[in-house]
Formats: sequence, structure tokens, C-alpha cells
Amino acid sequence: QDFSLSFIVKDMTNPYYWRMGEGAKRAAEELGIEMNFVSAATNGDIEGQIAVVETELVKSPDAIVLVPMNGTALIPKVMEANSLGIPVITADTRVDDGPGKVETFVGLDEEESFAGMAEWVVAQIGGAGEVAILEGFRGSSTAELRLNGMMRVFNSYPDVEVVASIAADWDQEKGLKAAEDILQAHPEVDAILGTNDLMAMGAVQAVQGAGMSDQIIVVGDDAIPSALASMRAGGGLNATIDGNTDQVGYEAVMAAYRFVTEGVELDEWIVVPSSILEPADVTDEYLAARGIELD
Amino acid sequence: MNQPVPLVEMRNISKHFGGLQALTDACLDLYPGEVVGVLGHNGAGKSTLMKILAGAQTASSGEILINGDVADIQDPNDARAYGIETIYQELALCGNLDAPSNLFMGRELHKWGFLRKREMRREAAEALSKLNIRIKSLETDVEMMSGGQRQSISISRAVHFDAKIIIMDEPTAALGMEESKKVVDLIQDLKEHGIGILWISHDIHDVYNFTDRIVIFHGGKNVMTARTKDFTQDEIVSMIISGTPVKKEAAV
Amino acid sequence: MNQPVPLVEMRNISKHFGGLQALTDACLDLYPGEVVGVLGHNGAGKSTLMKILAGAQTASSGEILINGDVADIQDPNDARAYGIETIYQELALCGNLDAPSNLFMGRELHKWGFLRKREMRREAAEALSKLNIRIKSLETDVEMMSGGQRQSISISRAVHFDAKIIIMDEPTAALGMEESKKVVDLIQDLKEHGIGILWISHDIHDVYNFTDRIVIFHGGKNVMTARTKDFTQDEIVSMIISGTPVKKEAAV
Amino acid sequence: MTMFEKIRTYPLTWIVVVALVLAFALTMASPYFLTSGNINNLLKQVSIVAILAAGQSMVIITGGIDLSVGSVLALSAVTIGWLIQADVHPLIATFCGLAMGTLCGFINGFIITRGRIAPFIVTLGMLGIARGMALVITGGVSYQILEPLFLTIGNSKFLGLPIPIYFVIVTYFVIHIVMHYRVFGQHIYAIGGEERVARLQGIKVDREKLKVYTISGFLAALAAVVMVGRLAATPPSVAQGIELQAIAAVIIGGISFTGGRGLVLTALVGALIMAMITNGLNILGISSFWQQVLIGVVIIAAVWLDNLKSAARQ
Amino acid sequence: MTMFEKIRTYPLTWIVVVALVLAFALTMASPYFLTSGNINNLLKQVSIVAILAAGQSMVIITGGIDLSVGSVLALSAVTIGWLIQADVHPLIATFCGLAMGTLCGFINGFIITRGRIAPFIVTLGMLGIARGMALVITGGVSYQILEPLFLTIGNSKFLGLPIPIYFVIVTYFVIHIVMHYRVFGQHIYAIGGEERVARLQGIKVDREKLKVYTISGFLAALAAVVMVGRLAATPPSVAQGIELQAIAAVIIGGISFTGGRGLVLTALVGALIMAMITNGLNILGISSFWQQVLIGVVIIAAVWLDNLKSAARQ
Ligand SMILES: Nc1ncnc2c1ncn2[C@@H]1O[C@H](COP(=O)(O)OP(=O)(O)OP(=O)(O)O)[C@@H](O)[C@H]1O
Ligand SMILES: Nc1ncnc2c1ncn2[C@@H]1O[C@H](COP(=O)(O)OP(=O)(O)OP(=O)(O)O)[C@@H](O)[C@H]1O
Ligand SMILES: O[C@@H]1[C@H](O)[C@H](O)CO[C@H]1O
Ligand SMILES: [Mg+2]
Ligand SMILES: [Mg+2]
Repeated sequence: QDFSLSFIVKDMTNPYYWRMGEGAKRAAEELGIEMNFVSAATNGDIEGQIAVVETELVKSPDAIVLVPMNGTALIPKVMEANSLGIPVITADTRVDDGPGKVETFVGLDEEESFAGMAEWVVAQIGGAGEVAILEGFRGSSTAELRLNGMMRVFNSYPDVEVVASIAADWDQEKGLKAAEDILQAHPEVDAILGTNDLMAMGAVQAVQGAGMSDQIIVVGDDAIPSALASMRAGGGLNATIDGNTDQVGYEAVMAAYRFVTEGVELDEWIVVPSSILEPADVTDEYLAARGIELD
Repeated sequence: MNQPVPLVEMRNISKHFGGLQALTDACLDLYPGEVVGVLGHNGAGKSTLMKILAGAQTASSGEILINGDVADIQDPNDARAYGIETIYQELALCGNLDAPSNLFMGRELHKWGFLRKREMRREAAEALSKLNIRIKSLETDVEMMSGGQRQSISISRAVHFDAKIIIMDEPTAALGMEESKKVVDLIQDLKEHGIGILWISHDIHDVYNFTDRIVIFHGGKNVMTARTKDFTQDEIVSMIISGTPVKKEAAV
Repeated sequence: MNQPVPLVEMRNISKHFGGLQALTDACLDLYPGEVVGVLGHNGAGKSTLMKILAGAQTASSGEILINGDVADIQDPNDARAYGIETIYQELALCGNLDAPSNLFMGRELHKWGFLRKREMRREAAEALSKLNIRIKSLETDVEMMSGGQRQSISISRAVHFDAKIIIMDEPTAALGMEESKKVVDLIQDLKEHGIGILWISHDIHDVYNFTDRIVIFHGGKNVMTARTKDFTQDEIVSMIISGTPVKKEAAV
Repeated sequence: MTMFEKIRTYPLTWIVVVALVLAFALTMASPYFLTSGNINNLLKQVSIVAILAAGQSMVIITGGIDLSVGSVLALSAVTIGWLIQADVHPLIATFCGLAMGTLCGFINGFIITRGRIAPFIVTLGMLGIARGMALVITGGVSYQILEPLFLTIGNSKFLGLPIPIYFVIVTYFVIHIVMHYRVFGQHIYAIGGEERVARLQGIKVDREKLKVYTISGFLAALAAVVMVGRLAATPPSVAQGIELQAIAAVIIGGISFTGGRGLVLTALVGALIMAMITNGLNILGISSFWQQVLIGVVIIAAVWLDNLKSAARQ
Repeated sequence: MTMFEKIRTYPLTWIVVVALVLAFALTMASPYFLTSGNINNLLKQVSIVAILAAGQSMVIITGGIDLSVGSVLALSAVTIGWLIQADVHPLIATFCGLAMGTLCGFINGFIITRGRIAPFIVTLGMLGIARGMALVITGGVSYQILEPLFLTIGNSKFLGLPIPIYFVIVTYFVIHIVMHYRVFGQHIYAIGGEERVARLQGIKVDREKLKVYTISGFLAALAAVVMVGRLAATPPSVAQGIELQAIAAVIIGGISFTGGRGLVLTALVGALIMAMITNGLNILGISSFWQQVLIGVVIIAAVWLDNLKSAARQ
């Protein structure tokens, strides 16, 4: 079939998008369509992603699925696609409201799912205690949304204190260092929330290194394979948000295809449910269902 | 001492580099229209003293008087303001630039900030031809040039602008005979125009024949200041080597 | 020509830098125990020819024979392998290192790769004292030293290792009288040991008194090769300046 | 020198040849490369790095380095964004943004010359300071800029070419004049050649260097204006790591860290080569993993090709 | 020179004083800073950058630069991770990881010396190539490494000090000996001082440079071993941008880009200063916006303080 789709994510150094690609490719195979799954080189290189979008537009695909690196900065590219008559669907991260026309958004609500994670943590620590946050790359919309979601919840509990909130730029080693420092300055901390799994895995190492695995809860986000492996091994990660990333990729491709070929009106938001995954949830069935192999 | 107020008077200049004492109470004076030879063994402190006058280094102690007034020379621009030009022993050229650029460095000819390249080229060609130096292309970067060619550029630069005092630190060391001769002629010419010249040289013939007075240093200290012709060439050589003054009534 | 096979023979060496022709069919030979003066105006191509022999530059055309055999000198190491040592006009010192480090550069004394610093220091002190140079501290970086001090280090280095051929490109240009004298003595001493010396100098007295033969260049071409004493000092000067050989039966 | 000699030894010639070789290879590899749409893209994509590279090359010719350009760009951009959302007139906001970048550059130059601190350190410090300030001002928020002024800059064409490229042309024209026809430029080359000598010859080295860093800051702000136009937004995280691209453009062009040499125009070609590589690999649909590998290989190859000129010159 | 003179002019003295001033300030600011727990922390945290800085300082002393260390570290780490998950014995895996880093360094040196290409370009190329290869090998996946060997490296202590610091000590001990007591080190200083002269004096400049880049690659791999121990995992995205930290450590220590000068040990202090700044600000709980600003300010201030030594020496 001569249907071509460009699926543009942020970067591929993070297993998260790798997983999204697997879902997207599954859909593309089912539909028998041609798909370009591409990204900028690093998460943060907005200009790089814009260049990728521009290049894809030159190839006049039938539709574009975009995971915008920044909610506002990609609007002009959405508008450019609009003016070329190429429909745009966003996934995982939204573009902000504005002049860009997006057919639908596929994914979870970053702010809400992190609010949910914050609630979960508050419940775990009995409604009172000290928590610390490992922030993503500040100024990126994902980082800001996640932070907002958590802070909103924590601020609503008078007995919960956010004792530290440190940017670790989505990076595992920086997450490790920041967590080590947090443990020094706040030995009483009850929970460390990583805003992605890489940073959370760094925190797990720090907590283990300090021999405090029993006292401190560590949570992350993305449900990347190494996080799942750690949870299964009882390795110290207490929970992660499973945004059903592969599902997001799958649904986005499907939606794009139906929109173009069948002309169906899409819902404004195709919700892919997110859930908080605990070690007990990482069963063989779960892994099999998600097509993940751990060894 | 043909005139009452010296152009330059350096008094009790001392200079140490960390633990190394390069100059100890060095004194020197220079009158208009006079050529003073600055002599001494290698490492005697001649260049250091000259650099202090040129503003390239600052003295640890001592003072400098220009035209009888205490002068505050902190950097090369201060020295220039007093009309002091210098031919440095190390030449002080930018190897990455051509001869005209080096000649006019810091004093480029310009109109509203725009370089007058053609004029500078022409003037440079003229200035260099006075020294009889053969430079095949004025566009060549100076670092590609022969030792003598480079030295000539450095000399041309020092004499091209209206200086009152010119420091020449071994100006003919790399020059051929003919080219050296031209420089010696030039010195006579400058002298006639009332310019004072400090001339460092190891060539005792030239010094003997073309300087009015000599100052001899040894290990950073003055050995002797005298009218050149008050001594024989041999006596001067002996003072340079031994570092002790030859006793004579006529000595200043 | 006191021996049949010359130590060095350079034949028809040409060299151009882009459009600039620095040497045209330049020839030169040198026999063991001989001092050959290489003369010419500034920019005549003397240093370029010497650099080609030293492996610092490669000729555009021409060939070099060492002991009668064609030698392939592509880099300084090749030249060294033939026993050629060079005192470069630009001295070729590392300003960031001290005198012993410069003296032994590339030929450090060591035991299993570990530097024998004390030995090198001692030998360097000895080598420098032979030239009568005053260097206050051997730990000082060379870039802090006076022009003459630096030149002495460069000279010491060239004569310290067992060379068969020594190129001296204006070795005494920055030296004091006494220091120059030492170098001239040194040259005589090396000569007696059968070493061949190529000596570039603008000092006609020294050249006249202490060389066996002279080669004169002008604008990159040979003017004349002759036994020194076949000409008067004035004739040599005239050839250097005019670039035309003085006709004489005795000329080689 | 013959005309041919002159062209052959002009620093721009070879690097332009290298760029053409690359363009030819990409045209062969993909039908999309040499389309007018893609050329337009390329011109837009190169513009920001090209503007930064112009300032960077001046800095590098003095023998320095400016690591702060990406952060200064971001700070200038958020200054504009912040003022516009506070209802300041876009022209005034733009002016303030330019002033902000210029000020950062001035501070760089001031500390480098007065404190005698290595440019690497000072501009690394400014990299943190300006980025931090951008975040502080905005609280991490990215403002949407829908002002016609910026939309025009980002999306319109003039005489068939995208507007950003005119910023580039004007920048390089002015810098080229400054470097080769003005006393100031002459001083920059002297300082880069041998700073000590420049000082001895009475050049006010500190003042000239101060100017150079200030210009680099100003150009970072000018690049910010283009950036705001292209993004229609001012994310404080923008232009992270772009300094490395700007420096690479300069070095690929053939200007060396040693200082004192080089033609600023070559940096433009260097930036173009970098942009072509990324654009070409994107168009070919190479996976981003292999892209990184290939970008590395092609950069080295391009410079190697450029180096062949010295061989050819013999 | 008197003993006092000697100490006063030893390159290490002032930068150590600067480090102590910073430590004192942080101790005053936070009760947590000078606890044994935090000192342990600091020693672990500094280790990776410190090891990289040792190699980097050798490179910088030759007058070069190595931008590839972060990527080479990542490639070495994933090599280890990939082999271990394929059930290769951890020691063999480690050996292969070290070999991989060494090979990358060798390739850098080879291209720099044979191709006569600027180190900036070659190592920038390698930055892309090695990172890309790390991603290609793993497909972006991070392996968990629960081998006792690495857990010990990451979490155990020996004589009261964390294991990584012993890697640092051995590295600096060896490099110090090499640089100041071996012929090779002497050649490195000569090459950095004046490469042309080194060549004229018969130093095999290319061979020595090749060795230096190879060592830098090896040390990146050694840092990878520590990294794997610390993370118990091998994320291919690890250590991005760490080259800037390593270079900054070297320059803060007082080694200059000009080359030919400096004491490698100062880079260790430079790395320590950088680590203290981040650690201190984290402990003080400074917001991430202001952290960037403060890191910038403190880096500049530290170097400014260090520069005062020249004033003091007069
Ligand atoms: N920047 C410096 N740092 C340390 N020592 C220095 C410095 N400059 C000069 N010296 C030392 O000061 C002494 C005097 O040096 P100076 O260059 O003045 O000698 P000079 O008389 O000009 O000798 P020459 O005839 O060889 O040029 C020398 O011992 C030299 O090593
Ligand atoms: N690397 C180079 N590039 C271009 N031209 C050069 C280069 N080296 C030397 N030249 C030119 O070649 C000619 C000969 O230079 P050379 O240094 O051999 O002269 P020389 O006889 O040693 O003069 P001097 O007595 O002044 O030292 C000069 O015109 C010089 O400008
Ligand atoms: O959701 C993704 C991941 O969490 C990643 O780690 C950072 O970028 C976000 O968009
Ligand atoms: Mg002197
Ligand atoms: Mg010469």
C-alpha cells in the first residue's frame, strides 16, 4: 500500500522511545504501510528535532506523528504541516494550544500521571514525611509538567515536605550523584521520586550504596526494561509509571491511518491509560503481554 | 655632555625575576643627538634595562626621567607617548602578518577606521628599500622570511614614525655587511636630526666608530660610563670582559 | 680539496616556496676537517640550503651525497643518522623547558626509560661552561633567558653529541665578544677532530680568518666557491654584494 | 601570482569544493536533497549556527573560545519572550533581547581581560550563569510568540529565500568587512598571531578583545531573534550544546585554534557542511544511532579532504 | 630557592589552597558537608571525572584536546555490559571493555597524526562514532550488571575509603611518574612547548602523540569500569557532555590550552573543586535554576583566586 507515515520522537538514546517504536512498527506491519521512525540525536536539541520535521515534510508523507520535544516550540512546524495539508497527530507530549492544528493527542497526561504517582507515594509514607525529587532537564516541557503535577499534590499535604528537588537531566549518573547528595543532607528522607527511570535507577544505586533500601521508597517513570528487571529482582525500585509506551506508538499509527484513509473524525484525546506498576505487577504474563524479554 | 637636560635618565634601576637579580642600581643617560653604546657580556642585563625603558617590563625599583621630569612608564604605550621607539632583540613581529602589517602595527593608516592598505604597502616598500633589503613579495607572512629580512622590518618600524629616542637592541645581529652598513648610516642620519639612540651591540668596531659614549654593564651593574674615545678599543674590551673599570683621568 | 671523497656534496639543489624561488641549482661540498664559510646577502638562500641538508625542509629538486653515496634526507632524524648536527638560525629551542632539557631533547639520558635528570644537569652545566656563558640557574626556562644565553644552549647541543658534520647558521650573532671567541676556538677544535663544519656568518673577519673555503650565494644561486685565502677580504665583500665573481686564476 | 594561483590558494576555494562534493554525493543518494523545498530548509537550518559561527570565528582568531553562546542565545530569547508576554512592543522586546546578549558578551570580555582568566573558564561559567538566568526569569516556562514580526522572520521568504538567510548574509558581510578592511580586524589578527607583540606595538589588546566577546554575545542574541522566529516560542532549554556545533563549523572551515589566521567566510561553509550532513542523513532516513556514527565519519572526512589542498599546493 | 619559595611556587600549592577555601566555605554553610559520609560521597563522585581529567591533561599538555572521552566511556561500558549479559566472564568482559576504549583512543591518535587533522575535529568525530556504536550495539538498552566484581567496585570500601578513589590514586600516581620521570613525559612537554622544535630535535612526535591519545582512550575505559560499578548498569546514554567537565577540571587546575606546561596533579584538584561545587549546592538544597548560575560563578571565582598567585609571587 502506498501510505507513508513519519513518526518523529525526541531521541532514541532513551529506551522509552525505543519501546514506542516497537509499538508503532507493530501497527505499521499490521497495516502494511511504510513508516519512517526518526528522531533528533539527543533529547533537548529542539533545533535538531525541527530540522527532522522539516526534512520529513519535504518527503510529503500522508501523515505525521510527532512527539514534540517542546510543547510550544514545535507549533510552527505543525502549522507548516497544516499548510501543506499533512495531518499531524501528537503522541506522548502535547503541543500547546495555539494556531497549530493537531488531529488528536495519543497518550497519557504527564501532569496527571505524576500527580497520581505523588498520591501513591504519599499513601506509602502514611501521609507524612520527607520526599525528594529528581527533575528532568529544566525548561523542557516534560520536566516542567511532571514537576507541576507532583508539587501540586505534595503542597496539598501539610505533613509532606519536599526537602530537595534537584535537576539530574534525565541522566542515570547524574541521578546517582544527586541522590547521594540528598541522602547526605536529608538522611531522614522517605521517598525519592525520579521523573524518569534512568534517574530513578541512579537513585536506587545511591540508596543501596547507603544501605538504606529498607527505609526509602524510590519510584520512576517509563517502565523501561532495566527498571522492570530491577523491580522483578526486588532490586530496590518500588514503582514506575507504565505509560504503555508501546501502546501509545501503536495507537498513534492506527489513528493516523484511519484518519487519512477512512476520514474518520478523531477524538480530541485518545487516552492510553497509564498505571503505576509495582514489583508484584511485573509478572511473566505482564512481560509476555508487552513483548519484553528480561534475562 | 653636550647639553644640560638629558633626554633620558635612568636612575638606580633594579630588577629581579623571582630570585634572580637581573639589574642592580643600573644608571644610564642619553642626550639629544647622541648615540650611546650599551655594552656587556651575554646576560649582563642590557636587554632588561632597555625593556624597562620601553615599557615592556617594569622595574622593581628606581626611576626614569624623560627631559628632566619623572616619567611613569607602565606599558609600551606610555613609552611611545614619550617618543620612545624600540627595536627588540627578539624583533617583536607577528609572524602571521606581512611586512606592511607589521610595520604599521598599532598605527595603521586609515580613513574612518578603514585601512588604507595601498598607502601602507607603498610606504612599507619605501621604508624597506632604504635599508637595501631584498624582499621578494611584500605579501609574504613575516614568519616565512629570512632572519635578516625580519630584522630589517623591525628596524624600519622603529625609525618610520617620529621618534625622539630609539632603542636598538642588537639591530644588526642578523644583517649582512651591506645591510649593516645601511643601518649604521641610518644611525648617523637620525643622530643628525637630534634623536637620541641607545645602541646595544657586541660589535666593538661599530661601537667604537659610531657611538659618542658607552655604558658598560657586568652582571647587572654599571662598570663604567664614558666618552667612547677616552678609551682604546682594547681597554673597552677588557672592561666588558673583566667587569672592572680601567683607571684613567679622563673617565667621566 | 684535501681528500678525495667529500663528506657532503649538495648538487643542483633548487627550492621554491609556492611562487618564490629561494634556491636555484645550488651546489656545495664539504670535506672532513674542513670549515666552509657560507656567505651571501640577507635572503640569499643560505639558511634554506642548510635546512635542506638538516632535513628540516626538503628540496624541490637536486641531490645530496654523503661520503659519496646518495643520501635520502626526508626529516631531521635522517640527517642525524648521517651524523649531521645543526645550530639553526632561529635556535630551535623549546622556551618552556630548561637548558638541560633542551640540550638533551630527543636524546635524553635514561635508564629503562626513566630520566637521569642529575646526569643531564651535570653534563649540561659542563657543556655550557665550556662556552663561558653565565647562566644563573639551570632550572630557568629557556624563554626567560637572554639572547646570547639561548644561543649558547643551541651551540652546546650541536657539539655535545658525536657529530661528523655540523651546520652553524650564524652561531655567534647574539654572542658577546668573549663568548664568540670561545665558539671560534671550538670550531678550530672540532676541525682538528676531523669534523666538517658549514659556517654561515656575516662577520667577514671571522670568516676570513677561520675558514678553509667559502661558498658565496646571491639570490639563491652560487656566485663562487673558492679557497678563502685565494681572495682578499675586500674581494670577498665585493662578491657578496655584487653577486658576480671576481676573475682570478686561482679560483677553484 | 596568476589569477588561477590566486583562486587556488584562496582559503575559501577548497572548502567550497568539499561542500560541493558533499552536496553532489547527497544529490546522488536522495532525490529529495536537491529540491527547492529542501534547499530552503537547509538555508533555514544553517542560519542559527552560521550566525553563531561568525562570532565564534572572531573569538577563535584572537586565540580564545566562547562556550557561552548557546546559553546566551537562550537568555536573549527568553528576555524577548518574557517582555512580549508582558505586552511590551515586540521591537522594544527585540532590542532588549539584543542588549541582553550583548551585555553577556561584554561581561565575558570584561572578566577575561580584567581578571586575566582563561576564556574557556569564563565562558564556561557564563554558560551556566546565562542558562540559569533564563530558567529563573521564566520559571522554566516557554512563552508562545505569535507576533507577526517573528512569524515573518521564521516563515516568510524574500526574493524566494527564507528570511533567516538574510540575517546570515548581513552578518557575514559586516564581519568580513570588519575583519579585512578595518583597523579593528587588523588588530584581531595581530592579537591572535602573537598577543605579546601586539601589546608591545601599542595595540590596546584588552579593549579589542572586549569588543570581540561583546560582538560574539550580540551575534548570539541575533541568532536568538531568528530562533524565536523559527520556534514561535522561547523555551529556556533551547540551543543546548549548540556551542560545539558553532565551534565545529569554524574549525571545519579551516580556522585553527592557534589563532591569528583564517577567513571568517569559511566558517559559513563549515556551518553549511555540518547542516548538510544532518539534513542529508535525515533525508536518507538513516537511524539516529547510525546517524551519529556517520556524522562523525563525514566530519573527519570533510576536513581530511580539505587538508588535501596542502598536498595539492606543493 | 628556599624551602618556602619552593612550596610557594609549586603549581599545586595555590590550587590546593583554593580547594581548601571552598571546602571551608561549604563547611560553614552546611553541617552536612564535612561529615565522613559526605566526604566518602565526594570521593566517589569525583572519581570518574578525575580519571578522565588525567588523560585529558596529558592531551592538553601536548597542545591537543580529546572531546570523545564521554562517548568512549559509554562504548567501553556497554561493551562490558553486552559481554556480561552474553555470559562472558566479568574479567574478560572488563578486559574487552578496556581494549575497546584503548582502541578508540588509538584510532583518534592515528587519524590525528596520519591525517594531520585537528584533534578537535577528530575527537568530535569520535564523539559521534563511539556514542553511535554504543547505541547500535545495545539497541539503546541498558544492561543491569549485578556481578560481584562491579558491585564491589561501586559500593565497597578498602581501608575506610571507597574503591573508586583507588583507581584515581593509581591513575595519578602512574601518570605523574610518566610525565615527570620518564623520557616519554619529557617528550610530551617538548611537543606541547613547540612541536616544530621537537620534530627538529628528532623526537618522534607522531608516535608520542599517538601514545597520548591511546592513553586517554584507555583511561576513558578505566573510568567506564568505575561507572559500571557505580551504576550497576550500562546505559548507552551515560556520560554525555562529561568531556566538558573533564576539560574544565584540567583548566581550573591551571593547565593551559597553550600546552607544554602544567602538573597533571592539579587536574585532580580541579576535578575535586568541580565536584565540591555540585555536591555543596546539592547539599545546600539550592534550586536547580540557581545552581547553574552558582556553578558558573564559583568556577570563575575559583580560577580568579588561583590567579592571585601570580600577583602574590611578585
Ligand atoms: N623574564 C625573565 N625571567 C627570568 N629571568 C630573566 C627574564 N628576562 C631576563 N632574565 C635574566 O636576566 C638576565 C639578564 O638578561 P638580559 O636579557 O637583560 O641580558 P642581555 O644583557 O641582554 O644579554 P644578551 O647579550 O645575551 O642579549 C639573564 O640572566 C636572564 O636569564
Ligand atoms: N618557509 C618559507 N616560505 C616562503 N618563503 C621562504 C620560506 N623560507 C625562506 N623563504 C624565502 O626564501 C629566501 C631565502 O631565505 P633564507 O632564510 O634561506 O635566507 P638567508 O640567506 O638565510 O638570509 P639571512 O642572512 O637573512 O638569514 C628569502 O627570500 C625568504 O623570504
Ligand atoms: O517521557 C519521556 C521520558 O521520560 C524521557 O526520559 C524524557 O523525555 C520524556 O518525554
Ligand atoms: Mg639582550
Ligand atoms: Mg638565514
